[in-house]
Amino acid sequence: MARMSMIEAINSAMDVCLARDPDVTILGEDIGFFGGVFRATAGLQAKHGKTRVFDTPINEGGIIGVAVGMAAYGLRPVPEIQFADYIYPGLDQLVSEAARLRYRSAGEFVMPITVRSPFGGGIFGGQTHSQSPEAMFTHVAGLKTVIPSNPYDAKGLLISAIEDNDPVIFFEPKRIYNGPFDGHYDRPVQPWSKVETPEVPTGHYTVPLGKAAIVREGSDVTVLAYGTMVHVARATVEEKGIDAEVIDLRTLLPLDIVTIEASVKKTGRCVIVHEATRTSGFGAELAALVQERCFYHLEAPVTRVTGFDTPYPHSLEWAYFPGPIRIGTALDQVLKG
Amino acid sequence: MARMSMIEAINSAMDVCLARDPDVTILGEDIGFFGGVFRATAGLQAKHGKTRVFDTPINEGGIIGVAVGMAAYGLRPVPEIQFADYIYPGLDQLVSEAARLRYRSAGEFVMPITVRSPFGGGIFGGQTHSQSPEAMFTHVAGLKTVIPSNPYDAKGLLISAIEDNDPVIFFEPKRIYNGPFDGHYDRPVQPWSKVETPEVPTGHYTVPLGKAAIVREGSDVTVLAYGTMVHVARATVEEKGIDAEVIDLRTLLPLDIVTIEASVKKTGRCVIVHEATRTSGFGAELAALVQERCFYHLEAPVTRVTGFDTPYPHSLEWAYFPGPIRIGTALDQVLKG
Amino acid sequence: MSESPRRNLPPLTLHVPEPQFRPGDEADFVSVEVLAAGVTPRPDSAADAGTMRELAYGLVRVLDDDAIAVGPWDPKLAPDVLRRMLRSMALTRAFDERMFRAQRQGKTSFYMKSTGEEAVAVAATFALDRDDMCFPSYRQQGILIARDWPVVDMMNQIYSNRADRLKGRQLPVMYSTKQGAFFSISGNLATQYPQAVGWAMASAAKGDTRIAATWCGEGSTAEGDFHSACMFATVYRAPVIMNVVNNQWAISSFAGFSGGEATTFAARAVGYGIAGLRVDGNDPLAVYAATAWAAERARTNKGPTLIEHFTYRAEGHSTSDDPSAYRSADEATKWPLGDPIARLKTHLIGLGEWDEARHAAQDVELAEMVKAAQKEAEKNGILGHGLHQPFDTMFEDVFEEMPWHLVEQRDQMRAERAAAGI
Amino acid sequence: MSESPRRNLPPLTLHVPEPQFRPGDEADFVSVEVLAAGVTPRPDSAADAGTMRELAYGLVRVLDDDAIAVGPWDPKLAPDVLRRMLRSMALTRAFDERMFRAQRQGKTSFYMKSTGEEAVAVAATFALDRDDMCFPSYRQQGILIARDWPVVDMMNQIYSNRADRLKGRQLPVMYSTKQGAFFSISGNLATQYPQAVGWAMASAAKGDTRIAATWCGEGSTAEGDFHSACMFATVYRAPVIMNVVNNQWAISSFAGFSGGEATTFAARAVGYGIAGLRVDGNDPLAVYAATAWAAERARTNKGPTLIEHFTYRAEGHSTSDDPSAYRSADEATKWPLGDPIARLKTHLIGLGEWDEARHAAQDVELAEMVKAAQKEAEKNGILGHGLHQPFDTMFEDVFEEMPWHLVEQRDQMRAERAAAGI
Ligand SMILES: Cc1ncc(C[n+]2csc(CCOP(=O)(O)OP(=O)(O)O)c2C)c(N)n1
Ligand SMILES: Cc1ncc(C[n+]2csc(CCOP(=O)(O)OP(=O)(O)O)c2C)c(N)n1
Ligand SMILES: [Mg+2]
Ligand SMILES: [Mg+2]
Repeated sequence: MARMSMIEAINSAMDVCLARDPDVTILGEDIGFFGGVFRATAGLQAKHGKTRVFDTPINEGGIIGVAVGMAAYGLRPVPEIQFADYIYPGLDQLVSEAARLRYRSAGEFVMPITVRSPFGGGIFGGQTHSQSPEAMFTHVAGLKTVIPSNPYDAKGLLISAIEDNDPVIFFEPKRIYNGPFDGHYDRPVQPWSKVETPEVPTGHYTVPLGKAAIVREGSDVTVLAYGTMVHVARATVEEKGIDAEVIDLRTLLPLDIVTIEASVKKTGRCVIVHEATRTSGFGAELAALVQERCFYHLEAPVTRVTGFDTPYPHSLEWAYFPGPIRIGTALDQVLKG
Repeated sequence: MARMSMIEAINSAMDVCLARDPDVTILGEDIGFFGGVFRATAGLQAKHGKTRVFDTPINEGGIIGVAVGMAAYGLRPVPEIQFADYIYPGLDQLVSEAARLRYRSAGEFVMPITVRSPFGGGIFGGQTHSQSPEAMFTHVAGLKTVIPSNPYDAKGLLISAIEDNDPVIFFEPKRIYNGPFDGHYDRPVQPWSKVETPEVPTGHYTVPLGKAAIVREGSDVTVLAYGTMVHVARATVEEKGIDAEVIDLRTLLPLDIVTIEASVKKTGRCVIVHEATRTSGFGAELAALVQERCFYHLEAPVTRVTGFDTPYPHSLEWAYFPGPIRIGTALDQVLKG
Repeated sequence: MSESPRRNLPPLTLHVPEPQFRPGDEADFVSVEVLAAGVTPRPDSAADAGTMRELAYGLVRVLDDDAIAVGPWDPKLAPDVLRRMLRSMALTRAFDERMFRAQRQGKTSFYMKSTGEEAVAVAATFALDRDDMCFPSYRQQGILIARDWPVVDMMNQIYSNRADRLKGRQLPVMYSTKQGAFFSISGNLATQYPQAVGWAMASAAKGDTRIAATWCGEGSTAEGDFHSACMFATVYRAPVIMNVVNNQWAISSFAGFSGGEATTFAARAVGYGIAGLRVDGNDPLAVYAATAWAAERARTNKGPTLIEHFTYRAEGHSTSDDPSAYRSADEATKWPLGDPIARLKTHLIGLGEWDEARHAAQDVELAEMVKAAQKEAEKNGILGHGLHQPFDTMFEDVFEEMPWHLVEQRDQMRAERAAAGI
Repeated sequence: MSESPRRNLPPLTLHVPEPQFRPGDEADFVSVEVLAAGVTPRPDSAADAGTMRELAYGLVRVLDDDAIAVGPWDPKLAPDVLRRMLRSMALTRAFDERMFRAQRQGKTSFYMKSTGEEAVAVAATFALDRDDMCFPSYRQQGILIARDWPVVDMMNQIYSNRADRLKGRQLPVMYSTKQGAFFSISGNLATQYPQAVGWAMASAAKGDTRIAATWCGEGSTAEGDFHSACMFATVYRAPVIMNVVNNQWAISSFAGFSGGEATTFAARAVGYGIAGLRVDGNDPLAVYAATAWAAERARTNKGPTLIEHFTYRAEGHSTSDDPSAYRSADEATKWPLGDPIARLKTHLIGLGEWDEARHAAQDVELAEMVKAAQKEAEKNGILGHGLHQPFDTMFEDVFEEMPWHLVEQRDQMRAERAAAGI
């Protein structure tokens, strides 16, 4: 057991998988000798060798494309896309190939690929180091989408993802790599080592895909969030003294509908929070599902607090970010409704 | 005025735009001499010349990428992507470039690009000639998404799209290129010339973007649909004798929320129909919006009838397709609710 | 920067390629430079790619105009091997004929012939080992046939019937068989290229001895995936053979739209420092020899080879296509490199190892065999006539385990069908 | 196929490139073959690309080891032009120094220097016309400086302040100015490449005389967009200059990961039948001459040119990078092609057109000028300190007209901020 930052936990997950399974192979831009621009793969090449952990050409389509071929051979590739903003050139290989091959081949070619990629804003990264494109992936049949919110989950979910026999996109909320974030950008940041979170086992363990976590029980309203927004939402309800149940989805697809449904049926109210732009974001699917399944329990419309429908603006980042004020306003409104 | 098929109407729209504006330029795979695999550009190269209507290399990223450069120069490019299934390699140039350049350059570089692409199923096209990826595009800030359902609208909307100063993705429901389709795949198909639809002016006219059409008034339930599904939905309610209001969205983004809201507030019930896979499809956004804005008028959950969350299956196409049985069942349920 | 006023230059012009012949034109390929058989040198397969750039501008040919094998690339195959190769090519053609007709008869939705290009798949497969992994495009049915894959199984796929191993999910001709070392064909062009490279990288990383081979059309080389494949192949010296089937046409677009006016497709290899060969794709011995050379190179850790097969698409792109709308009707017959089956047949006859009668008899035998297979396959159903896979199969294999939302959707479908009495 | 059992071959191995030097190593570039100045021939700019493939393996150099201009590529520029070029390069370096420091002082989020590569942008810009359209990457700030674009304006962008023409929307250094014929820089590598080709195609289609030029790093040539650009450029003979800035590193990855072990980057041109030049990127005269040659080619409808600029990234990738973690600390000083500013300075001194005192005075003057500009820019605010664009601007320019959902979101933001009293 150790106190790990999220980046250390992610590193440890890959280390464990590399050690346990000779087919696990890590590849991506700058991930080898250097250990990744966020240090997620630091030390792995030195420990596991250059043919298992290696740098690639700057070609996201190629990274996913060769991973598909490697998976067809029998490897279990873990490609990194340096920023989620750069995943689009690799989308075709992910959407049209990796996600479909089990179906296309009626089970003969399986694709145990885990694509890792840092996503989300809050780091003054401008338009192309801040995006949250997760909704697009949840629309793709055959792909799982996983987003952790703390070191323990990050490691356990990443090991599950790597061990899963289907392609998983694993988005890492880079804003909280080194410490959680309550949404108050003007306050000093706490590193993970200083906050109360479960210690991270140094060895192998898993957190199952498809299971949400209730991070705070409550009875007046259900808040659905994932990644960074779990912390912002939780801090907001606590600061406002709202008796909210905060659910960390952890896996977007397959979604833990049982936990969501039970909670909303209990509270009668639901607020969804994500950083991604609003229209056709994953909040839309959540809102659609909740009203489909909890219609007769709802006391107020399911409400979304999201990034605005604009590109990510560099200097106005904190006005764009769905922070405590915006979440708080939505909660007040839903509780009134 | 003439009776035109949808493909003829689309052809005519481009012809009109080429003639009126010397900056309009058509490019795409097989669209020049041959006139396109669906004949949408037939005759245009011969009439307007090879530098305004030309074939391209088979590279969808390049097609959109050079269109962005052409737009930066001052042209008004109308690229064709041969099938919507093949648009993914061009997504980065569309999402990260075309859709963002007005914002990035604070209005200096504008992108009057209209990407045309046949989409949807019902033609035994298998996995890669049947997809409906429209939801992904509606998630992209800066992009408009347009889908016509009949020859008159197709021409008028396409002219509007080409004349619009922002990038538009124009998905053409290929199933109804040559005639409408009521969902009964086992009945003979009527060509457009044989059905009662508005005649198509041979010259210039527009159908505005962002305005839905109420194709059938009714008071018991609102049905939201677009493309092929407008016809299937309408036929279904008529066969079942349901007093449904059927709305053809025509533009998905920007959405005509006024028409939708008014209708649902009137009927108190809403069914959404699309061919695309369900999870995170555009139906999710519609459901989220409708319950957000009409919550206190709703008598039943907003219900979605969609393609299943699987790749498009070749031989089981008609079980997959959201046809009359599936739409009818949903309507019955919502009317009971 | 130059501050001179805009110099008095002619206006720029946009060059838009135009093929030599259009419908109504009489095709005449005098402008196609055809190097003589035997003149293109054969370097050692271990040589450095940088020392053999000229090969990208040559043309590896073994069979001369009289179908006699000449020059350094002659693979000197035993007559028995040649006869098997001939048979596989002829079977491929017979199969194509039959399935094309089946589509026309409404028994399936789609078909694609490989007529005129049989050598590119068949002869290459003969030069590979049975377990070397193939990542083909949709026009290399010859690989399966050369590997003696049952044609009934292929037909079941084409009919999407209840015996289709792919459960009717794929468009006809999009075969897949792990056992046949034949990767699932994609509808998205060129996606198989980086996949083949990735497979080869994996094989290398594991210290295996199997190599990968992939095929795409000259039109598909324009896709970004082609570049990805070349990049990864050169960087990691992947043991892979990248075949470019330059059959002059990509649906209605001639090779000029994929860069064919400016240089050869084999020259792409030069750009990446990869070994590149340009081969007479209608010469089965040349295809065999080039593939064997590239395979040797790959197996000895000398890295990838790109092979341009210079050939001609003798028929329409697919059953959905009508080539008479965009090209001269007599191009196929005027094609200067002849027909691969005819050339190998003549060669074998020249060797005294074959004759017209045996050839005619074989054609009849193969036609009968295909017909019998078709009958067999049709017992399992044809497309759209009920004998498809059970409806529930639609929801299988999306994931290893079916998640709740697919279970719900399946159950909903069952209930709705039951309620509707269908 | 061969039915022999797997032959007794050695196991395959995966080659993973490794740079020559790592932290702690003493760099020594003896293995970098540096052709002498003046030896690489200069073909007529109208010559066919196929006749000059060897240029991709040469090295266009004008300044010899004593900084004397020699050989056929000497552009014979007037001393005044050389001095202006020198000044632009020195200003670029002074600007970089100052802005790097501003980032370190917390005045902005990010900065990227071009130290050691100033010639690649500046000298090329001098060889273009003022209205030729540039599609740069993030490391060609020298283009704007060579075009005398106000550095205050560039700084306003870097500070995302209220005078930033881009309304604070873009990451620092992602400049854009239509008036400066400088396209909006993208964070997504290589996207500008096909865009430049498209612009050039449009110019050609319109019978214009303006050409396009684009730049990307050697690492970025791996992207699919690079291939798209080359494909469209060769097919339509687009009047475009495609510059590959081979500065040896792509963040922590050496050029071997973009194919640099197997061949040159100029060789990519050969693959497409495009004219390709390999140029000493630290020789401003060579960069000028190559660009002028390519521009002439483009303007006379001879099509595209790809130029590899062989140079070295003397500093970190960006302010977020620490190169001491992955490369030898003394690579930059050991780089065999020297420093472009020093070389041009020595050349001018050799011509008797410059001296050390004037150079020192110019350095002081430029530093002062940059400092003054910085002061001016900071009056408009620095990042994160309040003097940003009005919040409402966030919703502008998504579309030409603001649709209802953005109006609603803007109004909601206004109301929420008002209610919160901020
Ligand atoms: C990504 C993608 N874009 C477009 C298509 C449509 N398409 C199918 S085949 C084809 C032509 C391919 O030509 P070529 O690569 O030369 O292969 P050939 O058919 O000649 O064997 C096109 C454009 C596709 N299948 N995938
Ligand atoms: C599509 C994409 N992938 C990855 C990145 C991350 N990234 C930014 S710069 C860079 C290295 C680029 O190296 P090179 O092209 O050689 O240019 P240089 O920095 O040396 O000028 C990388 C990988 C990106 N910006 N865009
Ligand atoms: Mg072809
Ligand atoms: Mg570089």
